[in-house]
Parts: sequence; C-alpha cells; structure tokens
Amino acid sequence: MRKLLMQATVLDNMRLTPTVNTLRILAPEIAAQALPGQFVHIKVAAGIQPLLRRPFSIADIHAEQGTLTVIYRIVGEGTALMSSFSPGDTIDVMGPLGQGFRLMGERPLLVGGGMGIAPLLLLAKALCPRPVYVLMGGRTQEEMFWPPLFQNVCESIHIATDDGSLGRCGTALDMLPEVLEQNKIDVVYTCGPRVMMEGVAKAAAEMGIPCQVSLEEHMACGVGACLSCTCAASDGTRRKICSDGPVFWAEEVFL
Amino acid sequence: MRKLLMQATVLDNMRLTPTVNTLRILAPEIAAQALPGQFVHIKVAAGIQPLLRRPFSIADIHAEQGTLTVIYRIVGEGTALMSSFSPGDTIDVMGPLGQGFRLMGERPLLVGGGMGIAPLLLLAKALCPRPVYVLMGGRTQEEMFWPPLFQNVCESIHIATDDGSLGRCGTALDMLPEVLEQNKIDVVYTCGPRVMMEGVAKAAAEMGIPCQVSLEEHMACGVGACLSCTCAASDGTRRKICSDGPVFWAEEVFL
Amino acid sequence: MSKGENSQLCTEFAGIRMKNPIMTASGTFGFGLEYKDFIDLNELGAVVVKGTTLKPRPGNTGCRIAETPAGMLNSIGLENPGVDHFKDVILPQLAPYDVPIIVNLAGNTADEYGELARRLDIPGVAAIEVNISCPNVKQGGIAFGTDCASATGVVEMVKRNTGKPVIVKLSPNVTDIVMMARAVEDAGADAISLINTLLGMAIDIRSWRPVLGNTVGGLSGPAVKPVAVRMVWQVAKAVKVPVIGMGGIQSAADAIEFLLAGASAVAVGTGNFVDPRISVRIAEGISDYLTERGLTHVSELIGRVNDYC
Amino acid sequence: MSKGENSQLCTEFAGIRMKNPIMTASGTFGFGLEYKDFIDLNELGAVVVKGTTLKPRPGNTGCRIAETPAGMLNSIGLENPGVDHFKDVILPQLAPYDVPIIVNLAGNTADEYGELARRLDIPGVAAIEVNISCPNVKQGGIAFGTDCASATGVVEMVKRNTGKPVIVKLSPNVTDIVMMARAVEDAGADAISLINTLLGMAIDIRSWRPVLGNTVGGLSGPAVKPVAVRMVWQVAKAVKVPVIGMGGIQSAADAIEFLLAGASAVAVGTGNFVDPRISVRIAEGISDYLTERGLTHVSELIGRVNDYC
Ligand SMILES: Cc1cc2nc3c(=O)[nH]c(=O)nc-3n(C[C@H](O)[C@H](O)[C@H](O)COP(=O)(O)OP(=O)(O)OC[C@H]3O[C@@H](n4cnc5c(N)ncnc54)[C@H](O)[C@@H]3O)c2cc1C
Ligand SMILES: Cc1cc2nc3c(=O)[nH]c(=O)nc-3n(C[C@H](O)[C@H](O)[C@H](O)COP(=O)(O)OP(=O)(O)OC[C@H]3O[C@@H](n4cnc5c(N)ncnc54)[C@H](O)[C@@H]3O)c2cc1C
Ligand SMILES: Cc1cc2nc3c(=O)[nH]c(=O)nc-3n(C[C@H](O)[C@H](O)[C@H](O)COP(=O)(O)O)c2cc1C
Ligand SMILES: Cc1cc2nc3c(=O)[nH]c(=O)nc-3n(C[C@H](O)[C@H](O)[C@H](O)COP(=O)(O)O)c2cc1C
Ligand code: FES
Ligand code: FES
Repeated sequence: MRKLLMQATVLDNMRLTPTVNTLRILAPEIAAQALPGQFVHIKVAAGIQPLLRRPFSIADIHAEQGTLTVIYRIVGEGTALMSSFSPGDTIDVMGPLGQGFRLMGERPLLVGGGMGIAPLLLLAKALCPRPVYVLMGGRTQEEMFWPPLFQNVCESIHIATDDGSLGRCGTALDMLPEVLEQNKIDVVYTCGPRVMMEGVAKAAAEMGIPCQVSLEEHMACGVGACLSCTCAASDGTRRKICSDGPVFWAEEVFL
Repeated sequence: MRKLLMQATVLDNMRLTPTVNTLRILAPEIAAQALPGQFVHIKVAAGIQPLLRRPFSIADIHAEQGTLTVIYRIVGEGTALMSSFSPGDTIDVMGPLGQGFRLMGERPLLVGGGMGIAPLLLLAKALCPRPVYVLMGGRTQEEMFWPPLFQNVCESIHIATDDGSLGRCGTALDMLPEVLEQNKIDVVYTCGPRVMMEGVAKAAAEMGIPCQVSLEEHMACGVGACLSCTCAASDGTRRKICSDGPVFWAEEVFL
Repeated sequence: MSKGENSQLCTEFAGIRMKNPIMTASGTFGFGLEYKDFIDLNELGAVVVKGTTLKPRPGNTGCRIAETPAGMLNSIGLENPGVDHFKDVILPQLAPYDVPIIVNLAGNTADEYGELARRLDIPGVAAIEVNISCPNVKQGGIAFGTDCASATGVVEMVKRNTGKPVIVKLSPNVTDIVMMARAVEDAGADAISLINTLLGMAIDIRSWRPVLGNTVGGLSGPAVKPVAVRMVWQVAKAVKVPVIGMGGIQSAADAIEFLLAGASAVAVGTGNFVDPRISVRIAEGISDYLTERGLTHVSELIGRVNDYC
Repeated sequence: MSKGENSQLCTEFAGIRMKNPIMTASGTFGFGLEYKDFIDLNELGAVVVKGTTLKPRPGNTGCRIAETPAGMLNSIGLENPGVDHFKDVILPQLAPYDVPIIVNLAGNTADEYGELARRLDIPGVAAIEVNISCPNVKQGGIAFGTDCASATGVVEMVKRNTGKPVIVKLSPNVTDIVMMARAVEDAGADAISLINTLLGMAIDIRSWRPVLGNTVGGLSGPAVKPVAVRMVWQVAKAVKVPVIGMGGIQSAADAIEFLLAGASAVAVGTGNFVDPRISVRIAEGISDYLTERGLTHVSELIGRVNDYC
C-alpha cells in the first residue's frame, strides 16, 4: 500500500445533527486501498490559517465508485471550515494513513463511544459476512444518530446512554460483560474515549478475548515523521499512533 | 460627518477586466455621507489572515439606494479574496474615511492614471453641472476600461496610452498643457502614480491653476492613529494621508 | 455604576482605578481621539498614548508597515509631536473623558526619560509607561531594553522625576526576560508591560528590497501571541509588581489566556486596526465568560493557569 | 544530469554537493523514509534527520503540539531511538538514496556532543548539525545556545571529533544573534543554521491548563518568518561561513526571501506537515523564478537584498 496525496472532489457534505456532518469525497486511489481503521489527513484551509491538516477516520468507502466518507463533529476552527465545503469543491487529502484493524474471529464485537464510532462503520462492513455485534455509548439520544447507519451491517446493536434516553441507562462498559457473554464474542474492537477503551480492554483480557484499540492524539505530520503523537508501549518502547497505529493490540499500549 | 463601522451586504462583484472588479455594496449610512475622494477600509477575510483591512477609494455612490461602489485591481492576497465576494455576503466596512476633494472652479480637469482613476468617477459626478474634463493615461487599451464609465458625467475625455493603442501615444503628462489651455481649465484634480501627479502639479502651478492631489500609502488603521501613512508637508510638519488626506493641495505636500 | 462600568471587571492596577482591565497599546490607538467615532473612550480601562519624546519626531522614511503571516511589521520610528504639544494641545482634549491616560515615553538618554517624566507629572496623566523597547529608533529605545544596567538607570531616573505610577515596557528581543523584569522591578517599576514587538524583516522578492524603508521593524499581531503569553507567564511568576499582557490579542479568549498566564491587565494593539471596537468587545466577552463560569470578578482568573511544571 | 538535477540549482554548501539548496529541517521530516511515498528523496538538496542523542529518549509527556495563529508549538522533547539505532538500523536504509544525510545532534554535555560526533564520523553521513537550540529539554539544548562560552565549548568539542562539515544550529531566543554566530564561527563552525523555534506557550481557557504537556514549546511556521529572515540577514552579513535559512518557509517566494537575505541554502520544517511535496515544489518554483528573471544560477540571489541601511 502506498500513501497518496490527492486533490479530491467533494460530493456531498451533509448535516447529520447540528454538530455532526458526513463528508463524501471522490478519491478513487485512496478508496481503492483504504482499510478499516485507517485515516485521511485533510487540509481544511487553502491558506495558512489554520496551518495543519486534520485527521479523520475513514468511515466508509465505495471502491467501485471511488468514494470515501468521513463523519466529523464540528468542534473548532478546522471542522467549522470543513462544514462549509460544498459539492464540487476540491480538497487536498492525504491517505490512507496508519495501520487499520486486523480482521479476525468469528463473532466480533465493536465497542464505540462518541466520534470513535465512525471507523467501526467501515469495520463492520469489512467483517461481513461474520455476525457483527455493536455496543455503543453516548450521553443522550441526540448523540445517537449512529444506529441507522449500522442497521444493515450488523447482527445487533446495543446502546447505552448516560440519561437512558435511548437504550439502556448507563455506560457501554456497564453492558459489556453481558454482551460479551451472551453473544459468545471472540474478538473485540474498540474506539472512543480512553477510559472506555481501557475498560473494554480490561474486560476482554479477563475473559481471554483478544482486543484491538484505536488511539487518538494530536497529529502534525500523520506519517510518523514529527513524533507529536507517540505513546509508550507496554514493553517500554514507543509507538507512533499515526503510523504504527492508530490501531494496536490492547496489551501493546495499555498496561 | 461621523466615521462608521458597518456590516455591508454585497450586491454585485463584477469583472471589468481579467484583473479589475467593481464591487457594489449596500451601506446606506456610509453612502449617505461619503464625499468624492474619501475611502472605505474593508476587512477582506473573516479570520486573521490577511490581518489588516484594505483601503479603497469610493468610486460611486447612490445615496437614495444606499449603495456604494469600489473598483479594484486584483494585485495580491487581499484583493484576490475580495474577488470571491458573492452577492448576499456580508462584509465589514469602515467609512467614509479621510478628507475628500474640495469642489470648486468652473472648468475642472481630472487627471488620472491607473486605479487612481476610480475616485475621479465620483468626483466627476459631484462636479456636475460644471463641464468636467478628464485626462487619463494608461499603458495599453486593455487597461482603458474607464471611458464608458465616464461617458455621461464629463464634457470630454482625453486618453493617452504608452503604446498608442487607444487615444494619443504617450503619457497623460504629454497631453496636459494642450488640454489645460484648450479647455480653459481653472482647477485640476489628480490621482494616480506619484510621478504623474508631480508632473500635473508642476504644470498646473506654472499656469497658476490650483491643483488637488490624492496620495496613497500603506495603511493600517485608516483613521490617523498608527502613523503608518504619514508624509512630510512642504512646511516641514507632517500629514497623515488617511485622515488629513488622502486629498491635499499640491503645494501642501509636493515641494 | 457609571457608563461602561461592570462590577465583574473593575480593576485597580498599580494604583490606577480602571473600569476594566483592557487598555489600548501604545502606538496603535493614537491619542484615543482618533477612534472616538467608533468607541466611547469612557468604556476603556485605560488609553496608552503614542510614544512621546522631548522634541517632535518625524519618524522613519519610506514604507512603514508590512503585512506578514497573521501579523504585521511596523517601523514608524516614534513619529510624534513632542511632549509639549502633547501637554498643551492633546491632553486638554482628553480632559472631558473619564478614562485614565497613560503616557508612553521614549528618550535618547536616561536624562531625557527623566525630563519627560518630570514634564508629565501633571494632572490628567494617570501613569507613565517607560518604553525601553522600541526597535525602530537608532538611539535609545531597545538599546535600553536589552541591557539590565541601562534599563535600571532609566527607570531610576524616571522614578526620581514623577509621583505617578511607573510602568516599564520590556522588549521580547532578549535572552532572559525574567532577568530584565527583575532588574526594572528592583529599580522601582510599579508595573511591567509585556511585550513590545519582536524584531523582524520582510523582503520584496520583486524589487529585492526590504519592504520597510527602515529595513527591519517590529512584529506584532496574532503571530507573536505564543511568545507573549510565555513571557507574561515567566515574568508574572518571578516579580511582585503587576503585569500588563499584550501581543496578538484579538478576542476575549486571547485576553483570558493572558490573564490566566498572570497578567493583571491586558492591552490591545494591532487588533484596533482590524476592529476599532475590539476593546469593548473583549470587555464584554470576558464578562460573559466570567458569568458562564459563575465567577464574580476578573481577578479570579489572574495567574490561575495550572501549569505542569 | 541525474534525477532531480537542475543546473540552475546545484549547490555546494559547506563542502557538500547538493542538487538544490532545499533541505528538510530536523525533526520535521523524520529520517526521510517516512515521506518516501510522497517524494523521491533523491530530489532533495539534503535530508537533516531528527535530533539524535547518545541514549534513546522517550521525549516529553502529554500533548506535544498546539496550533497557534499561522504557526504551531511543539514540545517533542527530542524523542529519538539513540545514535546506535540510527547507525545500525536507519542509516543502512538510507544508503540506497543519492542524497546527503545530515545528522542533527543533541547532548546534555559538551562531551556528549563530542562522543556523538565521533560515533557519526562514518560513511553515509554528509555533515553534522549541532543542535544547541532545542527549547524542549531540561538539560543541554537551548542552554548551550544562549551562552557564547557554552556554545563555543560544544562546537570545539564536535570539531575535534569529526572530519565532517559542522553546521551549528542557533536559537533565536537571544538578545544578540550576531554575537552567538560569531562565537560559533570562531569556534570552527563550517556553517550556521537559523532559526530553531521561538519559545512560546498556549493556554486552554476551558481547562486553565497549558495546551502542551511540557507547558512551553517551540514556535515554528509562517508566524516566525519575519524574525527568521531578520536573523539570517543580520548573521549572513556578519560571518564568512554560509547560512542555512529556515523558519516558516511554505513557498518558493518564502525561500527566495531567505536567499536574498543571505542564506546559501534553506530548510523547510513545519511546511512538510502541510504539504509533503513542498520541498520539490519549492525547488521548481525557484527554478521558474530564475528563468523568468533571466538568471542562470541560484547563487545570483544569495544575499542580494538591497537594504537601505
Ligand atoms: C486518527 C484520528 C482519527 C480521527 N477521526 C475522527 C473522526 O472520524 N471524526 C471526528 O469527528 N473526529 C475525528 N478525529 C478528531 C479530529 O481530528 C478533531 O476533532 C479535529 O482535528 C478538530 O479540529 P478543529 O480545528 O475543528 O478543532 P480545534 O480544537 O480548533 O483544533 C486545534 C488543534 O487540535 C487538534 N485536535 C483537536 N481535537 C483533536 C482530537 N480529538 N484529535 C486529534 N487532534 C485534535 C486539531 O487537529 C488542531 O491541530 C480523529 C483524530 C485522529 C487523531
Ligand atoms: C486611500 C487609498 C485608496 C485606494 N483606492 C484603490 C482603488 O480604488 N482601487 C484599487 O484597486 N486600489 C486602491 N488602493 C490600493 C489598494 O488598497 C491595494 O491595491 C490593496 O490594499 C492591495 O491589497 P492586496 O492584499 O491585494 O495586495 P498585497 O500586495 O498582498 O498587500 C500587502 C499589503 O500591502 C498593502 N498594499 C499593497 N498595495 C498597496 C497600495 N497600492 N496602497 C496601499 N496599500 C497597499 C495592502 O493593504 C496589504 O497590507 C487604494 C489605496 C489607498 C491607500
Ligand atoms: C504601528 C505600531 C506602533 C507602535 N508604537 C509603539 C510606541 O510608540 N510605543 C510602544 O511602547 N509600543 C509601540 N508599539 C507596540 C505595541 O504597543 C504593542 O506592544 C505591540 O504591538 C504588541 O501588541 P499587539 O500584537 O496587540 O499589537 C507599536 C505597535 C504598532 C503595531
Ligand atoms: C515537530 C518539530 C520537531 C523539531 N525537532 C527538531 C530537532 O530535533 N532538532 C532541531 O534542531 N530542530 C528541530 N525542530 C526545529 C526545526 O528544525 C526548524 O528549525 C523550525 O521548526 C523552524 O522552521 P519551520 O518554521 O519551517 O518549521 C523541530 C521543529 C518541529 C516543528
Ligand atoms: S503525527 Fe507526526 S509522528 Fe505521528
Ligand atoms: S493609516 Fe494609521 S495613521 Fe494613517
């Protein structure tokens, strides 16, 4: 696989919620190669402000159509600029970057929180025809725009919200042991807030189930050159989240 | 007169030549007060890049409609951004700024070069019903998109181009003595390259005709606060081009 | 409360009562009067006027400003009408306003600074800001601001000649800003202003000439903000006198960053050129921030950054 | 001419033959290999690799970068796998490329710098860049770069231990960059790199914490360009050894500004993150500029600014 630098065409950039958009771009060379868990690094402004690219997980691809989708939350200057991308605009995209999820097991569980659910969408598709189980947590029903997106690509969706406005009241972690056991899960993939992923990794480890985690860190280069994103591995050496990851075996990076 | 800070609406932003646009905005409070020779200070980017405002002469106003026109050449980052203003956009404008031309005389001549011709357009209108004579110089016919704009507001237009592609071959200065004499000019207004204005001022002085010149300098504040635009006056004191000018009596600022 | 007053924002800075801790930085707001169509001067914390010298100065020749990425260079060269004109003509025009006027001073020698301070020890002047950091003049200016002994000499001389609070404005173009700050504090400074401009240069690649007539100039605007915040943080920890933070402030968020870093007040410079109402907007923005967080007074922000060191 | 060669651009810098005067700045281009999908390393003037230390270093904890107006702060803290790993694992991977490899060194003591230079006095290393300007480490780094005597000591020690050209990378966080440059020139430096990052800080106004885990970090990117151009101009006039100019270069125009200011070569840092092909684009842009102006060689630009002073 070769990393590419492309001028991609915006196909659509739709609002999913007041603060979340889904951006679909035409980027055939990247779409042809991209694997679940990998990300693209997008230049959001034509000029120098803001200066750095923004990393986003690849949430979907249509290799035949040459399209690629990212789902992003508008949180600051860069994502606000992205929300004004219009169909037909040309944007500068690097990708596919990083190491994705390793597809394995027979009964995989995907545990996601917040925008960490985005890469799990493409992962669920890639894991087909295995029966894919999904467990997702969020604060309220409002943040839970995900279920319809997963409808056709998974066996069952388990939802927890902090206020109980959708699914079970509580966190994804509260529901985890039950979901693991009932569905005879044999591999766990997780992406979301660090505390959630640590809890997932711990529960999986206790049940002897292999677990892959997708980490996040502020990134300048996205290709392993600047060392802005590194983390300590359990063996005392360092890992670059952008190029050794973002997906790691849980035991590789969590102690 | 009170200087204003306004959110103005873009009405149109049309191409006059491949590098010159005419921008018409709805800014009733500014249009109601603006005098020929004054300028507006436009914020070209929403963010901090480029940081400073850009000054442009007021080329036309329709007080009743509340509109104001500037004619600008795309020369750099700021004017390039301006060329992408679309009808309906809101832009941040300060104005009217500076001291304009003093209307006087019976047979005024307006001598302009390059984009310095822009403020002479509004001046010509304001001088009506006096017979207004216009002399303009440029490099080639291409730069001479001005004559149609002046058609209904002046008695006669004299044109010089360096290559003779329109009007007389030569500079405005070459034609000046003849134009001054034949039309019995009793006041001269000039705006354009400094060497041109100096030549005009000299010729006018020799014939005892009063002459007003409009100066240009890089400006930060536009209101007399930063002293980035000052020049020496003939009496040894200093003038702020943005607030004491941009229009001065020739003998006030040229030695 | 009178116009522009807000109990969350009223501040006493180096003995000066201010309606809010937002001042206008010297050289960027003229004498205040230039902006009166846009802003009610009574709503400002203080107006710091243009650098004033004993004799009128014409300033530098040639182009005086250049735009740079998220910033600008200036090489005005302290053009000003001189202290006597300021006293006789300008100050009376400022008398009707209920806003502290702080006069920024620049001299060629310590004695000149002393003489300036003496002449300005008059009603209507709230404080003196000693500019030992102008990068745009051949003599004086930054030469005093990059050497502890010279800085000390100037500050002592000014203190001897005035009863007003003395604010010393430091240059960021030094290896050790904390050492400079301690030196002027020891010499009697009542407060410290940080930062003046960073020395910079831009070249026109068409003409092969410096963009500025003076070749080099002072860099200001958002570009310098990280350097300014760092210096305010270092100095505020090291000295007991209050600090006025400035450098690139364009929003309430920027101002809050400086307050958290340790500034007791802030000044807005280049930002005035972009938005002539910026100081008032910032005061409002800080007030909103305090309200959102349930804080009652801006002083609850000062120096409250929880650094990791 | 071989791949990437262009007679207008080929340069000899401090005895190193380069296809063009555009290098990648240390710490921003990894070991070059990270960018090989995007750029043919053979088209670069030189690759300056990440700061290398005697022992592997984990770098600083917490968040390591922050975006600032037209720039960024970094506090990587010299994370690197150590000199032995570089020699044994990385350097052999670079052997197939026809591009000079310059190794950036950082030590805690002058002796460590000497030892590093000695271990790297091997084939495959084109030159040594002595980093006495890292703002992100507690020991060494910038402490050497802000004091003439310490800088001299380090440079002399490195010179004694290597036959390679020795480039000394200076810190902009000093009062007098010319004095530092002269000191390292006198100590035997064969070239000078300018500038490393300016010390800065950013505070998160939501959490009241510094954005960087290390509290302070180094400012780079377009924001610092005016300061960098000014220092290159000052130093190039004052020393005889050639200067590598860097700080905010994002385009051919920026690079040309540095060349006119007196840099004999330039390096691109932060720009690589924005556009991984930037160095090649800049080489092409300079070539076009020379052609348009009827110039035959890039050397015709170096130091040619017509300053007014
Ligand atoms: C590998 C990876 C994949 C990601 N995938 C997604 C995704 O699919 N959907 C989504 O909504 N978000 C995703 N993020 C987070 C996304 O990159 C940030 O939300 C975005 O960069 C914020 O930019 P901003 O300018 O709007 O925010 P600002 O807060 O203004 O950004 C300031 C700076 O901080 C950086 N930054 C801010 N938040 C984050 C963050 N959470 N992670 C990394 N850098 C950050 C920005 O890149 C920028 O340099 C991902 C991050 C990484 C590292
Ligand atoms: C009082 C006044 C009236 C003007 N009226 C007009 C007009 O009617 N039509 C028109 O086309 N132009 C006019 N100009 C010039 C216009 O302001 C500049 O062309 C414009 O600022 C260029 O901006 P830029 O970002 O495209 O160019 P850049 O070259 O990228 O600008 C860089 C910096 O230099 C400044 N600058 C560049 N050229 C000039 C210039 N000629 N004068 C002042 N500052 C400059 C810019 O404002 C900016 O700060 C006027 C200038 C002044 C002072
Ligand atoms: C055009 C201009 C003129 C200035 N003149 C002075 C001055 O006379 N005295 C002074 O102490 N500082 C002067 N400064 C520095 C500012 O007061 C301020 O310290 C600096 O610009 C940083 O703040 P900013 O980034 O908000 O502009 C000047 C700055 C500018 C841009
Ligand atoms: C992430 C990062 C890491 C850096 N690491 C080093 C380093 O290890 N050694 C060094 O001498 N300079 C280092 N620098 C400084 C750059 O080499 C360069 O001097 C500086 O960034 C200015 O150039 P720029 O504005 O083009 O980035 C680093 C800069 C950045 C942004
Ligand atoms: S983002 Fe540069 S090394 Fe990971
Ligand atoms: S532009 Fe500021 S004084 Fe004229």
